[in-house]
Amino acid sequence: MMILLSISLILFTCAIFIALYRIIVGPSMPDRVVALDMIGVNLVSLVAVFSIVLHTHAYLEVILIVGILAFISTVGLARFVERGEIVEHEHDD
Amino acid sequence: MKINDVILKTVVKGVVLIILTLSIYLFLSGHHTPGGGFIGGLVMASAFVLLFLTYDVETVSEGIPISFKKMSAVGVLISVSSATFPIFIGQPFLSQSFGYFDLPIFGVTELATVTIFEAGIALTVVGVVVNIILSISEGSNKWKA
Amino acid sequence: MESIIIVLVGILTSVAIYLVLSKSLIRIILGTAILSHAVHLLILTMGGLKSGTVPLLGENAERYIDALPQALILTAIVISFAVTAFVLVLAYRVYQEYGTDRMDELRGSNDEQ
Amino acid sequence: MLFFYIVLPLFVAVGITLISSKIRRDLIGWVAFSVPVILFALFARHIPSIASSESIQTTFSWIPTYGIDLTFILDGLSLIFVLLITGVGALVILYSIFYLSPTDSFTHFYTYLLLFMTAMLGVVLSDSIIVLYVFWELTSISSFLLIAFWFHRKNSRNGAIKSLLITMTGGFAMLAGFLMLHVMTGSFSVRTILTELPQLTEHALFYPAMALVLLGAFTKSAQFPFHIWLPDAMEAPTPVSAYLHSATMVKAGIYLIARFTPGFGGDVYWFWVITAVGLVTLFWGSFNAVRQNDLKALLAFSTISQLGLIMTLLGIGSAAANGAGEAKALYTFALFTALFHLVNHSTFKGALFMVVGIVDHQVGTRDLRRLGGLMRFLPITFGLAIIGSFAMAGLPMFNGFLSKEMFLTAVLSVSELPIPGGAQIGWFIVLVAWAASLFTFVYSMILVFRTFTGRPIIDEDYKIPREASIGMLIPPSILATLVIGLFFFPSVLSDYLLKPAIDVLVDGGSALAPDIYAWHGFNTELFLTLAIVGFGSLAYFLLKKWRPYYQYIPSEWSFNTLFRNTLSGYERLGERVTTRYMNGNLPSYFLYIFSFFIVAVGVTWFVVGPIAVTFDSPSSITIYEGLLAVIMAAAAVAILFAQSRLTAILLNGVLGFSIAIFFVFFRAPDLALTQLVIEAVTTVLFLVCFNYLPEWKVEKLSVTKKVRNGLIAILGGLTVTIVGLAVNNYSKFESISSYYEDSYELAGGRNIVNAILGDFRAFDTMLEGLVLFIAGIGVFTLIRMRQKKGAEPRENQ
Amino acid sequence: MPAQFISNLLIAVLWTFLMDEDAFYFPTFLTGYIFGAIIVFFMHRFFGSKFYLLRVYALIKLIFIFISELFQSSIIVLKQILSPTLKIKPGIFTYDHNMQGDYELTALALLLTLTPGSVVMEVSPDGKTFFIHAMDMEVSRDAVLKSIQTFEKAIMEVTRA
Amino acid sequence: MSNSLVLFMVIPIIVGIILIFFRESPKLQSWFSIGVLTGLFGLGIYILHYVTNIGILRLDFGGWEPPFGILFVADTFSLLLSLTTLLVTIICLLYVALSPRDRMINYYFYPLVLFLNAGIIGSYMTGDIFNLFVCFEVMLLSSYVLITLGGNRIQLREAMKYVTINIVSSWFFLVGIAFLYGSVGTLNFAQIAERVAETGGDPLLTVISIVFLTVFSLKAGLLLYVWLPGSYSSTPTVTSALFGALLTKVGVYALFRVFTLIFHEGDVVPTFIAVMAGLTLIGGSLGAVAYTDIRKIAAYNVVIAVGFMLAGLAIGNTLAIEGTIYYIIHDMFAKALLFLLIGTMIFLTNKVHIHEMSGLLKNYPVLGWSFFIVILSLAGIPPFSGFMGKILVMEGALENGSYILLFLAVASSLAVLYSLLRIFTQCFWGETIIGSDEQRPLPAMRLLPILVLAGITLALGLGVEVLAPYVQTAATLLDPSIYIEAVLGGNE
Amino acid sequence: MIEWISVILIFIGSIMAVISAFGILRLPDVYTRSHAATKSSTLAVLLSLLGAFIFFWVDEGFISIRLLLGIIFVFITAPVAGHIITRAAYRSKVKLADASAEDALKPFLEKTSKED
Ligand code: NA
Ligand code: NA
Repeated sequence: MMILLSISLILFTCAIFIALYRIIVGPSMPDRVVALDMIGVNLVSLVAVFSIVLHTHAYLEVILIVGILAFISTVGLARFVERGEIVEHEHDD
Repeated sequence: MKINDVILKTVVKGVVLIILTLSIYLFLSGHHTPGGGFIGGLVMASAFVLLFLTYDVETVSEGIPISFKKMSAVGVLISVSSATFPIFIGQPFLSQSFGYFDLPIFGVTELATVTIFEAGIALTVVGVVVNIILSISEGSNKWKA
Repeated sequence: MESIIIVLVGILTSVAIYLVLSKSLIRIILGTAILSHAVHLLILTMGGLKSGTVPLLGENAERYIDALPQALILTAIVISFAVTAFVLVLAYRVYQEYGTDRMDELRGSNDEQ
Repeated sequence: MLFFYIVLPLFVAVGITLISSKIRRDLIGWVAFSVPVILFALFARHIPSIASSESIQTTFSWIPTYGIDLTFILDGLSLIFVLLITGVGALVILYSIFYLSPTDSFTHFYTYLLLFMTAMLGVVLSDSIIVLYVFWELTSISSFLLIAFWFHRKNSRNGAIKSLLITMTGGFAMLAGFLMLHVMTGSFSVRTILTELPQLTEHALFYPAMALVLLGAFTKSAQFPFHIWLPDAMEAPTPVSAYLHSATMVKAGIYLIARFTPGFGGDVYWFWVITAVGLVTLFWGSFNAVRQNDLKALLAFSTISQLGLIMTLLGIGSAAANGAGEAKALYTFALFTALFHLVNHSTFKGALFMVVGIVDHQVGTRDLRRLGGLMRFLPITFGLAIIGSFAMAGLPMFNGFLSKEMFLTAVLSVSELPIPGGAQIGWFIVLVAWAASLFTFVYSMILVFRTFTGRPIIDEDYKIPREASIGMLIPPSILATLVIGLFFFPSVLSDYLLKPAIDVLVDGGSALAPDIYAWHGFNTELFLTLAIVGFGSLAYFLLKKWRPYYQYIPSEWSFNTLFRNTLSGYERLGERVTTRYMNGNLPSYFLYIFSFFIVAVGVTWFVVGPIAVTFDSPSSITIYEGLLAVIMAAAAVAILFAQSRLTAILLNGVLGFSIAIFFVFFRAPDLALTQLVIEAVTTVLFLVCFNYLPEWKVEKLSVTKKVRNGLIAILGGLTVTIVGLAVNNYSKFESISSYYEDSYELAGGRNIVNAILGDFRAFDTMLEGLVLFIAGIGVFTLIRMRQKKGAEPRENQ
Repeated sequence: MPAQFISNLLIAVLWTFLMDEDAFYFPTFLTGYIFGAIIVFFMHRFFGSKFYLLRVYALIKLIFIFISELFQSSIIVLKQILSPTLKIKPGIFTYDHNMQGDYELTALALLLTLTPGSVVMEVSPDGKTFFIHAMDMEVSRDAVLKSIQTFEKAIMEVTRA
Repeated sequence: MSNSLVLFMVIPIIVGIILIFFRESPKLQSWFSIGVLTGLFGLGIYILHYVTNIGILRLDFGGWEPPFGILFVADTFSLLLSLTTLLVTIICLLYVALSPRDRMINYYFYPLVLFLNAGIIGSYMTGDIFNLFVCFEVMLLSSYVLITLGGNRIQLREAMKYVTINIVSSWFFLVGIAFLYGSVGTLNFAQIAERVAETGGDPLLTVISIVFLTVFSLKAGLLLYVWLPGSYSSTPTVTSALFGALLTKVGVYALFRVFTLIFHEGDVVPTFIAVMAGLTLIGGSLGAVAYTDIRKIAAYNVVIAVGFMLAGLAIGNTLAIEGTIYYIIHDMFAKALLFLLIGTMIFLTNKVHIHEMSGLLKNYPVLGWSFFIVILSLAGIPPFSGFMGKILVMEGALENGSYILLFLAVASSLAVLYSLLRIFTQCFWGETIIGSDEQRPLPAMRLLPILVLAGITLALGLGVEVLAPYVQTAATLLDPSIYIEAVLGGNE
Repeated sequence: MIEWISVILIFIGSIMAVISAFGILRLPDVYTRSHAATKSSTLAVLLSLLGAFIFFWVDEGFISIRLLLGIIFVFITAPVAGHIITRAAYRSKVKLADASAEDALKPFLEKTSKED
């Protein structure tokens, strides 16, 4: 069981690695953002699995937080790619 | 074509509620599980950040009419004052105390002065982070004009 | 594990120093951000990496990992965030005033007021 | 009591400054005049008791912790000086009241002058070397202020700076010397030091201390090659020149050497250095005086020369105190002569300065080329000039003759002295001294005859000069009277002042001191003098023939040029060096800092080594951890090659997230949480600011610079790694943190990290909140507080 | 609907107090809630709307549709990734939906995005039109158009009275 | 009693924050700040007296005994510096209060100065190395904001350099703390000292000490002073005065604390410091004549002073340490005076280069003579404050045989003298360019702080004896056992 | 036994994660890649979270609200992320893959940008 979990951990890490490749080569900015988003999602899994491995509840908050922040980062980055200005001051209309 | 953000905005409304709840949970439970004033404050601040990203500064300010600058100052004031308070009862500076109280509804509950201290920290964090983002976006506004 | 992390810290430090030696402000700021990543890892490593369980009492452990470095890093992280925020805004103000972010164009001369 | 004597001028000076606006200006002069008069009388009262070998002492404590007391002693040696200071001081102030023009500020002038008087009295009365030093510097400062009295003139300012720099340099050196003496003897008291010094000749600091003390004395007394400040100091008002730069301040160096003679005297280096420097100065001063066209410049060089003469005598006489044996009388004779000439010089030179001042004041020029025939218009002044210059030339009927004769005696005796080298070069000393006296004769004649005889150069704006007011004539007349009086009654001076002074310097000195006679029979000295007068007169009449040759002495070789070049060279060097490395370029600064770090750690490692460095680790590694490490390294390196800043920020985000995961792997949930949130917020901040920052361009760096930066970066990382590995292997001590594992009992929290943050180390946390808060304020003010466009770039408050 | 829910809650709280235990126990509250639900069910016509738990049921159904769509779409994507040669023709097409209000629109958009091979890229400023990117136009367009009706119905069951 | 130690830090913080809410009332801000600091100064005098006579005072925060908690340790050395800091700040604030109102007052100037003070005093008093880092950051952050306050573009540019360099130096600090914690496992100064002493000068610890040398040298401006001249010469007068007087001293203090208490064995580090001090003296002396901008000249004078102080540490015997303590105190006042004077000159003339000003003495005599006094004071001319320190350091050098340092110390005094005389003779002397009708008025009140400082520098010189017992007690920092005993030797 | 179910769920999740990562390597443009990211990898994470949830439930009887919340969160946000990224990509003029058949958005954007 532990072996299977370890393999899962490795696979998730590999997925991150591949996403990192996409971040590095791009070619477009949204490509990279997609990849970063993917890294975030995989990190969620990674932490979840690791919690099982360590048999601890200590990281359950971390899981949630990773998810939240990956989302926030993605929104921010997408905004930046789209508009440059990610926090607008006034209503558009 | 104007950007129609309806999907994002709708989802974020719900998401922010989750984040805010989580932040309060993290703040309160920090004494025994991961969390605490800093983390709670930061998570709460990140909820505001998400709001700013999704909506615009004016809308958010109208929705949450709080002076974040004052909030941060009050936060520091609370943490420093709670640290100073023990001096007046002859204890060393920053002495924290805790006890277990049997409260109705909540049952036996631990109450610690450190919570006040950490509340100050949390307020500071939220106030500062939000204030920074507000300042910058306000600056950009002036710069454009 | 410790040795690997220390080597990683070294690599991060090298990258950061190279960035800090650049002319462009953003590179320099990014360099400082990486410097702080590196040192946070270093502090953690100096306390020993896996010598116990998560420092939450009641985890039924014989030993808990050294919690002190964690507390220090937490403080350091927040401080470096504060500084980064400030320096970023400073950089943007400098760019606004001078129209350049290249430090070699921001030397200043001897006869300015 | 002495203390009050010393501070009296100071008090009056302060008083003058405070009430200057309320009283008439000439009243200030008279108030100032009263000070030296009173002091002279007070000091003079002590002449009898001092003559009977007593001394007067006052002590106040100042810094007892370090043994620095305000001890003042009036003995024979100081007495001569205090009388000169107050006596000449009184005459100069009287003279100046009439000399100064209505536009000059009396307040400033007399404040400085009285300040100087305090300083000078302090120098000659202090027993503590530190206190002596205090007053010593005060003389330099007041001299500085007086030279630049007309500070709107460029020459005045330059002269002031020059004199201050040179004398202060000497002062600092002297202080170092004094401190060496303190280290050697453990005492700050001159008396104690003097008694202990003769036993300490073997001490390593003996010669350094001697050299430094001499440096102080030579600079102050304008000895070659430090004499260059004195001619420039003539930019001061003439009374100042007469007082400071001729009669008193320049004699402080003489005083110092005389004072330390009992300590250092007898040492062969002390003997030769002083003698040689004195001789060179004597010659060089007189040699240069001849070529001067400005009367004050002539007097300046003449002063330099005369100071050299006194210095030579002090050198020759220096061995009188210690180990003199048979020759003690000869040494004592030289010392005695030095003191005698010191007094004589003050009288005739003081008179001459005042004469020149009168000429300048009444005619409007001091240029010899424009002067002549003043005898008719300024008869009294002419008479005074005759007296002064003949005394200076060493002609009989005037006190200068006596001391000059004795000087020649002393010089002639050098070859008989039991000092190493004395026999060999004694003759040379005589030669130099004689040549110098020859030049002295010539310039004395120039001074008086070029000014007062012959035909005046009369052009359109030439006004017939009138004799000066009586107030300006009285002071030089008094001095001239002394010049003559001392010739006829030298023993008064000798008995009451010189012999008590000699007693201070030499045990039983007064017994060995000579009686002063005008007539010694037909001896070598007389023949030398006759030769001086003969050849001198010849040289004077043939002046036009040989004086032009002076111009062939290249001026760029002079010490003046050296001084100027040193200063400008210093400024140029400073500018060149500083602007080169302080180039304002931040990357360069970082280069210095990291290079320093690498080199410093490297060198230390090399020096202290060996230190164990291995890759052993207490904990194991798993594949996914390793992979994550590789991911981080890859992301980090990729940042260097990122083509856009957004890519870089994304990669930085990867780093941040990965670190958070490492925090998870390494059992740090709180850290992971914090790191994640901070990373996201930081990324957002970067993005927010990016909108206002330019896209980053490829850094255009030469290959050399890239390699250099890369090398520094790699070495920096390597340094951290190696030390880190070494620390990792180092396990001498247990961490204190096991204490915190009782956090539930101690602080009521099961989260140890939180307990540390909220309780054990809550102070850090509190301040950290403050730091965050300040950063928030900072961002706010940075954005809000902008300068309005086109606002003037001035200091706004 | 909120009125029903609040009433239910009130009943649960009342129940908890009536039990008069020494502390707050969640099971007691739950019991009260269940009884409350039964009471509200019988009363729901007085509130003038559908019994609210029916909507909850619709919601759960919707979620299951979500999940199953997700599964299907994932498998299609994975297949395409793993197929030796990529034979896809991606593209963008429009769809005018029948949803009302932000919540419905959002729910539909999320569903569509999770549907096999389609992502909602843009919503027109008036909110009426979706611009959908399809992984493979030929396959997806029909599939999407077919399932979209189901989604709209499922959503309306939750939101509309 | 011991609780009062924290007041030096906490009261400025609390007052600072309260003043945030009174942004619109500068009068209240100024007099409130001055009043509070003055009160603290009074308290400080009392504590100084107590500590000097009875012994080191400590405050364990939260009651956690050392080495587990953070604590404040007040010995005479740290108290002397704290008190001087307070007094200088009070005078500088007085200068602001008596000057025409500046826009920056509305941008939290007073709170920031109070925070700056808190950071500095915290750095002096803390007994924990990580807390020292945090206190540094409080001080640095305040200084970052203060340095940009004014909105002048040159300020922003120089602030950029100042901030980034300090970020790097803070990084070095953390690296050092990591290494130190990794090797000795504690953060408490006294316990670190104890443990380091136990190893008897382990080579690794010596290497680690070099990291700290780098950090504190950066802060002190010892050799690594590249950040200093630009930033000190671009800020408004009072900020320059505060920085010139106070900031580098914290680095100097840290060097003294760390290298007398913790890493005092072996002669590698002292040699390093000696070489660095020597180079600093040379660099400062060269820089002081390289510019015609009077602010730059003043800034390089700061560098020279740093070199001098560290020369004292390098020499390291009782005489030199005592001398340096006198010198540090003197320099804080004298540098504040120098920068206030320079700022006033710029205010009056609107010029910064020496050749652009002339004859100021005629219209502003008090200013001119104050400048003259500060020259003498900084050059170490008695009876002004600089001389006692100079004499003792020189004697210390002689006793130790450090002749090169002795020479450089003396030579640098000449550089100080010359560089400042250039200002005096060129700007105050000479023909007065501006007629008395067009001159800017210089109200007497504005001169008050300047005169007070000038008076202090004279009083310090004449009144050495008053300070002597304190300085002698402070210099016992050469004997680390006193400190260690006070911290780890059981409860008070 | 049920623990095995959770572990297998996780394992499947991890495989899906790798495959979808492979997808963003292989697919031709950002729009198609975002399909891989928003769908497959969302499913992957849901599986692993579900696995963890089941594991803790079965193993310790611990019902983790936080994990449930996490599942819901990812479920809601993943499509939104896909939506805004593709929109941003299109608006920042990232080209569609050459094989693309149709672009209904292009005329719209062009038309309305003229109106602006
Ligand atoms: Na000028
Ligand atoms: Na000038």
